[in-house]
Amino acid sequence: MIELEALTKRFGAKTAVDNLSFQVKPGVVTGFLGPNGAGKSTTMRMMLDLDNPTSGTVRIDGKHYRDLSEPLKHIGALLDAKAMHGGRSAYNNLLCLAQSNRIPASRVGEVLDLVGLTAVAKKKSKGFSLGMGQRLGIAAALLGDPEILMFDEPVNGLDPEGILWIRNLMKGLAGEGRTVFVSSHLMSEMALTADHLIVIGQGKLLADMSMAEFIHQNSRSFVRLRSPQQEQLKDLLHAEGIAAAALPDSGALEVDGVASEQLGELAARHGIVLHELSPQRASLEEAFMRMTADSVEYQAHAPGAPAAGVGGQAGPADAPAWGAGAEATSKGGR
Amino acid sequence: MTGPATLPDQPPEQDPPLPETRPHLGHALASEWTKMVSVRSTLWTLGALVLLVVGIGLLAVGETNDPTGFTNPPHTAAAVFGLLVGQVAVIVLGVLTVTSEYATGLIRTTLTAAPDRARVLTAKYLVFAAVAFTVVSASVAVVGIASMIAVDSPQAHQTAGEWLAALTGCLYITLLGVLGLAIGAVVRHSAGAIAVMLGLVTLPPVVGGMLTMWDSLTPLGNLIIRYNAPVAIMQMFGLPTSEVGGLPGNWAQLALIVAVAGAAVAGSYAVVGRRDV
Amino acid sequence: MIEAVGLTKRFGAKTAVDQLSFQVRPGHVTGFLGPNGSGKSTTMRMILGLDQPTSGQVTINGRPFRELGNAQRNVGALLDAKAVHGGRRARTHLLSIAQLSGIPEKRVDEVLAVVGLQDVARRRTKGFSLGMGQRLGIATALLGDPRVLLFDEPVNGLDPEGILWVRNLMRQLASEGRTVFVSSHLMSEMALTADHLIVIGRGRLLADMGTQEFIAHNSAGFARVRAAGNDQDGRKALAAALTAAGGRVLQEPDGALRVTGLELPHISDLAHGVGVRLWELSPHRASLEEAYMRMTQSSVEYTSTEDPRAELWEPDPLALPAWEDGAAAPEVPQDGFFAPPPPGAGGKPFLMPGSAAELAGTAGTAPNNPEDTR
Amino acid sequence: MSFPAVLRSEWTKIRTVASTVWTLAAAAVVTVGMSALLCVFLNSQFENMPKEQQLAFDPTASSFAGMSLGQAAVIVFGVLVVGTEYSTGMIRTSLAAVPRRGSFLAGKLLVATALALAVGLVTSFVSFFTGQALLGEHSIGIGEPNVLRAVFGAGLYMAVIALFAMGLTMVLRSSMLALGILLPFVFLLSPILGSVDATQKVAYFFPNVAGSRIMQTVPAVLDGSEPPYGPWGGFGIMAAWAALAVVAGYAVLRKRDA
Repeated sequence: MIELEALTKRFGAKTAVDNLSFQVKPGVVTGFLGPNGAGKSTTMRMMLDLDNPTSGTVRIDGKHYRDLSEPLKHIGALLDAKAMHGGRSAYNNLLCLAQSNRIPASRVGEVLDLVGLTAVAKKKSKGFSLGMGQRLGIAAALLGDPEILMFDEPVNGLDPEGILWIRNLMKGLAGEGRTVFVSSHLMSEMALTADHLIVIGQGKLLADMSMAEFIHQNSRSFVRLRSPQQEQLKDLLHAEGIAAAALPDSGALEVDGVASEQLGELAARHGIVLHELSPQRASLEEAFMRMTADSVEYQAHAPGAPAAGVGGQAGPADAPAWGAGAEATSKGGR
Repeated sequence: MTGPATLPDQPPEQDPPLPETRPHLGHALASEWTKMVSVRSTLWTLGALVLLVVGIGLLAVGETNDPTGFTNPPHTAAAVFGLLVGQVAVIVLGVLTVTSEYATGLIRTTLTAAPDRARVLTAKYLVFAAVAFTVVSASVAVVGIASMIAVDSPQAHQTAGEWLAALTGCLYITLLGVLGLAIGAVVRHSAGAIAVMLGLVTLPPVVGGMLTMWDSLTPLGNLIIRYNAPVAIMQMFGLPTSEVGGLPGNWAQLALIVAVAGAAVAGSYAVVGRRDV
Repeated sequence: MIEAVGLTKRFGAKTAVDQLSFQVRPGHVTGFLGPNGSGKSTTMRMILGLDQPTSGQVTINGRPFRELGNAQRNVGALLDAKAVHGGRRARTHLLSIAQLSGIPEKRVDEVLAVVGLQDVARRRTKGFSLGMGQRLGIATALLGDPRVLLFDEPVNGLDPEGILWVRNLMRQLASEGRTVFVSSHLMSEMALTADHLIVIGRGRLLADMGTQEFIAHNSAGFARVRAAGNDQDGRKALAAALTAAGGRVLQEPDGALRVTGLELPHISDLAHGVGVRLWELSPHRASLEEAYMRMTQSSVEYTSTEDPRAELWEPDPLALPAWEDGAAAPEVPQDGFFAPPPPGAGGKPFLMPGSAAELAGTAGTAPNNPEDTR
Repeated sequence: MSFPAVLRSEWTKIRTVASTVWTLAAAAVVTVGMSALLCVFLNSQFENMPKEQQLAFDPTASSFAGMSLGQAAVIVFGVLVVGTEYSTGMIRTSLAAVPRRGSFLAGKLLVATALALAVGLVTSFVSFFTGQALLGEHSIGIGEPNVLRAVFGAGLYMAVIALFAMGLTMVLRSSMLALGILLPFVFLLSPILGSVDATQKVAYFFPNVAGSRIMQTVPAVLDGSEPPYGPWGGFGIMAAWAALAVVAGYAVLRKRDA
């Protein structure tokens, strides 16, 4: 359990973190989202007492970080994959951390095995790729078998196999009842991993809710229909007063605000054959974009491309065929 | 969401027309000049050099007001104390000119933009040498002129030949920096290259002194004592080190550093041209 | 156009790139995939003349990189976002690179605006975040307005807004007829961005085909079918009919059926045949991630079978199930169908059979979750 | 937080990087080797030296003469022990593991200084006995007045100069910057200032100049430039510099964001 209370950090005139209060609860993977410059890293560093808060407090299991006698046994963190001495072997890098918190040396071998670095344990970490460095950082976080784990952009540099592995690892850790707090910019990864979300923008809390709730609140859902009797279906929907939008290329219909169950029953009553009846939910990416639209810092000018393509399904008009799904979902934003 | 497309659609080929021709050395020189003036390490190293040469130089000018203190050295001799320390700054700047690119990975961007590696390297040598020589000789000139103004004594003097010798000394120091750049380009590591250069500059007098202990090695020791950087610099600024008579001429000293730096430069072209970055 | 012919690079005894031949064509975004250590970076470096091939050659528009007249006008590359001198300001960094090829200063301000760094142009890059560094790297690549662009992990460190921007930028560049070659480990991004894929493993070419084709070849989609109500009998009858028709049926925790090997219209007809009303009949495309995993499973370097993490992803369908032989996937009828599933559903196939607990765990995040009923 | 655990951890840190071995070995080898060479030289040239130099001859200090060069390696050792924490980013991992800045700093400095002291003492004794053996008839015994103090002092000198380097690096948080200041300071600035009469008095209070007084057994009266302190006074000045650097380093570590 991590508790933040009115945490604030100012760098000169700039307020990086502004009166932030939230709790990270055990048993679920909590995602920590926000645009660049939102104050995510600063917050995480203050959680570990690396940066001094201007005001406010962070408590780890009810204590201040500095009062934890052996902090690695309470909280393990991956902040920066490369935060190890390159001239030291992977094993020794972990050993000196273990010793400072009286963790038995045998645990070092265990975590190295867990992250798949046993074969390179004796190699200097200087020669590690970003992905291997990331695994080493994860091993360091797991060293004290802590109840709380914090990961900052854990999939950075990992290859797809590694991404899959860390995703399942985090879920497994949460499944054991641990507190897992993970920040990432990769919405598709977050959607697969996190159960709960904390979203900040410009240092302020924007949302603290479950993933499903977040997507529900910040995007629209609809049902896609496809039928060999499309004209009849259209007439039927019209007669029922249900608005349906036809998709230009695919011959599918999109219906807003009516549950798929109702539509299924309706079609069955009128003997219309459906070849598709799929409830669609917009992606986390789209939901996130809508929520944080105002707090983005380094806005780029898209060279010409219309601001489209949010969400998993759509592409700009010139996109290849595979992207020409449901544009209608994606003209989000402004 | 991306913002409104405030820029017109790419490509901006219409305006301004980007050059299609093969870039030449002049472009690389402009680029290296920008690189050199846009980092603070240049300011620090050259600032330290100026401060040391002018600061210690003026201090020495003040102290030598009594003309009997020295057996009539030229005015520019006052700069030599600062230069003996300041040469390190020149060497460090020379090394950093190239190793900072390797340390940050910028070298890959540079060589991707300009695959002709010799062109880039040549530009580095030219820009560094011009900057270093200008700053070193300007600092020396300041000390020399200050001394001419301050030291009012019939024995104080500065002939054209002595000005030329001082200028040769400045060139000598610049070439030490060029040597540092060449070594930096070969070893690609700032600390390593600086260590090698410091060794080259500081060890010969010590090693030479030791070699003279054994009779059979005394000639070699004496040779090393006569041909090394600190001795050469002192000599060119008119402060011959009296211990080992029979000093070589300034031109011999210069020829030696030109040969050594030239070999290192040639080596750097060969290595950088072929090596995987 | 980038063309590699028999490209090989050995480091001592280790062959990093082995007889690689491929073409990257203009007008497309070509994705470059492979596990860590498969030789992707080495290949990119050889394309850019930074590493010398041991044998073979790679040309850009017909000429080796180092013989191009004006390199920046032909090729722009982003290799490493942090490859800038931290003590230099963003604008002077770009300027120094631009001057190498005589590119006018005005262009520097243009590209800074394109990547959205105009406000920090005069800040030293030491204080830049990885995302800002990435934007600066992209600006460097765009300086010469080149016809060929190479990006190595361009979205690393970018925030969602930046990721979206890069995605659109690359498509835009390709639609202008440029050659865009992108390497990335993020399958969900690649599925959204690349229309052609080159996959390598252990230095060898594994695949060179369209993204759509790649997914079709290496994975299977499925359909999710939910009978009206929670009518047990109807579901059983439907499952029986589907199995009889040659489909493979798995039950999901919320009572829906996961059907592979049958087309949607066929499922619809079968349901009609047994008199079951449907509340959901939705196509699910397998993700690029899954397709990629299948293809590269033998060429991953840092994985070990005795490794406990293997257990963590054992349940995924890497071991080809029997029904795969029928290759139902390519026959999927709808064209809109190729749109990769929204990220919420993207990895779902992974959690397929085996572990019901995991399925329950993710059901809440899937787009078609039971909450829709309520 | 148990302090022995921190010490153990710091000991592992220090013994598992190659630079520790290299720098300390270089310090020992350079000191012993250079001193030995100098002693051989002095022994053979003694008769040719001017009378006043013969009178002022300090056989003890001569057998440590190599330390003037060997201390460079000790300084590099001290700088790297602290500096690599910052350059690699390890400092964040370390402070997350040992959040109390005082424990962290004390553990690191204690281990590194103790190691430098051990190496320094071994070096000074080996250097002394080697040097005396080579000095032949001009040698001095360890039982003579002040000699044992000088030999111990040489070891202490190495430990304290390392401590000074560590403290300074803690303040600057960069190896490059620390080396850039320390090496020119010790090897260029202090000898140059020391050789000019006007500035010599300033140079007397530099840590390396003041500290090296403890290695001498013969006062340098003859050239008329006796520093205004005794051997222990000089050592005290050096220790005060080191203490100042460490306190400043601690203040920086406490106050600044890691």
